[in-house]
Amino acid sequence: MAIPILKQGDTLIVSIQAAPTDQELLRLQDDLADQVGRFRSRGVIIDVSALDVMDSFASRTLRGIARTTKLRGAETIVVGIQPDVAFAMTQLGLTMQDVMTALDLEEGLQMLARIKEGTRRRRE
Amino acid sequence: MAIPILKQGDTLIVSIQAAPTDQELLRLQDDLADQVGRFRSRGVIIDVSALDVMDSFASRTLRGIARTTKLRGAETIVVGIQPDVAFAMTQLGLTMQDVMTALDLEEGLQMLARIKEGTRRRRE
Amino acid sequence: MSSDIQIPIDRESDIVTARQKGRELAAEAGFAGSDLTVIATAISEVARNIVTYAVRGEIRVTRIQLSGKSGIQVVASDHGPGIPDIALALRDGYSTGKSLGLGLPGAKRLMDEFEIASKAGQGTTVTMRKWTR
Amino acid sequence: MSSDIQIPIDRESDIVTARQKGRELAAEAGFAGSDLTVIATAISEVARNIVTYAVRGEIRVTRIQLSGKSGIQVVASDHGPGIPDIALALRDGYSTGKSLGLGLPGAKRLMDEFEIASKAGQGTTVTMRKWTR
Ligand SMILES: Nc1ncnc2c1ncn2[C@@H]1O[C@H](COP(=O)(O)OP(=O)(O)O)[C@@H](O)[C@H]1O
Ligand SMILES: Nc1ncnc2c1ncn2[C@@H]1O[C@H](COP(=O)(O)OP(=O)(O)O)[C@@H](O)[C@H]1O
Repeated sequence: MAIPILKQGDTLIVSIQAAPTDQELLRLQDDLADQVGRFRSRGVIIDVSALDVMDSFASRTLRGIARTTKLRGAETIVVGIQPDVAFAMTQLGLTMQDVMTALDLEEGLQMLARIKEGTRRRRE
Repeated sequence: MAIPILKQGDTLIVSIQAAPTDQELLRLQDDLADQVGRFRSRGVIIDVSALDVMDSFASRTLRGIARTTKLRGAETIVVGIQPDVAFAMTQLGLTMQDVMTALDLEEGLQMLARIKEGTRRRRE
Repeated sequence: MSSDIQIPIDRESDIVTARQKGRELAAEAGFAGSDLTVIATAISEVARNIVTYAVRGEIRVTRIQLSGKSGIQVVASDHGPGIPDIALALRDGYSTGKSLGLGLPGAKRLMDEFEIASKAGQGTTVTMRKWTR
Repeated sequence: MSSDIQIPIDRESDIVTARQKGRELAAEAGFAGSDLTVIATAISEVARNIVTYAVRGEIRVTRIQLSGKSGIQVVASDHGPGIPDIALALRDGYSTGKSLGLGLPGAKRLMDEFEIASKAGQGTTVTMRKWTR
């Protein structure tokens, strides 16, 4: 079953349910790469607050999604990592390097807005 | 055969066809370094939408081009990485770190405009 | 209230079943809060290794008591190819597959006790324990 | 409809031929969408290694069937210098050339099965398989 992708302005929002399978996550990666182009999205938010566990497999997959959408011109932000899940991830040794994270959907959207704004100002 | 470079204002635009050879890519790197200086270009856009595959060699070459033009004062943005290509690149382990990417030529030009805008404000 | 559960592992969805049932039994055994997630995460890692490297096997979770302390024991066993070099497999970042190589060393960090027994061609048994504090 | 193709590799342009023909055969074998690009990318990496390290060799792509599943096999072989330490060559970032060192470990991640056989001074054979889902 495909994981649904919601479009909100220039942002795509995905809410990952309980325990997606390997196939569903790969399909999501494919679908996002596709839709970022179709809708000219600049950001992707992946809400993982429903995940009971973030194991090394799930974490690797999210990193893959972030890298793929980046190659298509959109930033990915993972939101909603629960405190207990974050604690267990740290013990396990997972760092989510190079994946941006925010507290929740609202913070994630704000972060994306700042990034867009930043590309406009910052840089050199 | 040399890969053609189009000049549009202060931007150079290159469209890479199907499968450039090693020699052609190295020559392109040279030519870009040269023309960025000659035309005082501020940005380079490389459109790779015609590439069937982005392997580790092509990716390393693009990174090389981005670094070279940067040293000459121009930002390089790679545009047009197709969804399937982005997916395969990620599986392969390629990240295009430190190379800017945008969806297509239009987004790439906008990104360059924002970067210039940013640099101008900082100088004022 | 059960004190022992056994979950056959032979497809991806069994990984989720194992960690959910393991979490329930851990709660019954007196664990709470982040300990439950820590235990579920460790189970998830060893269960995924069964699916990936041994195709099928089982996870057994048991409540244990020892000289006044109580806790939980997780045994993940399979008759897969086995692990030729256990010390190497326990190294952070070492993977013969496509993954991060954090499963075994990470599960070891998550639990209080951790042992691997494996014989090439015969299979692998990972035993992990955690005690309530 | 062919079930086997063989592409001699001895210059850069052969790399492109190999990945294009490989993609066609993979499509005939029932692969679609991003799988085709994934297979073409893996072929590109091993073909480039032949040109870079062994000067010449060949790529053979075959449709395969095994106990109900079907897929594709890619064999890249050469009589070049060989790979002295295969485990090292499979490590991300390891390269004796000027490149990224992602070719072999990356191709392994792209495919379902991956083996290297090599003897110093005699050559290298990389065998990769992918199954339709
Ligand atoms: N049940 C098992 N059967 C056979 N080999 C295993 C098993 N579990 C782990 N291994 C081996 O140990 C290595 C390290 O495992 P792990 O630390 O979990 O990392 P990963 O699963 O990411 O590869 C694996 O790559 C695999 O070679
Ligand atoms: N066909 C080959 N013949 C000899 N050596 C090879 C061959 N393919 C790969 N190698 C060796 O393995 C190393 C790693 O290969 P790879 O992962 O593809 O990285 P890269 O090609 O970027 O160096 C190479 O640097 C080279 O030393």
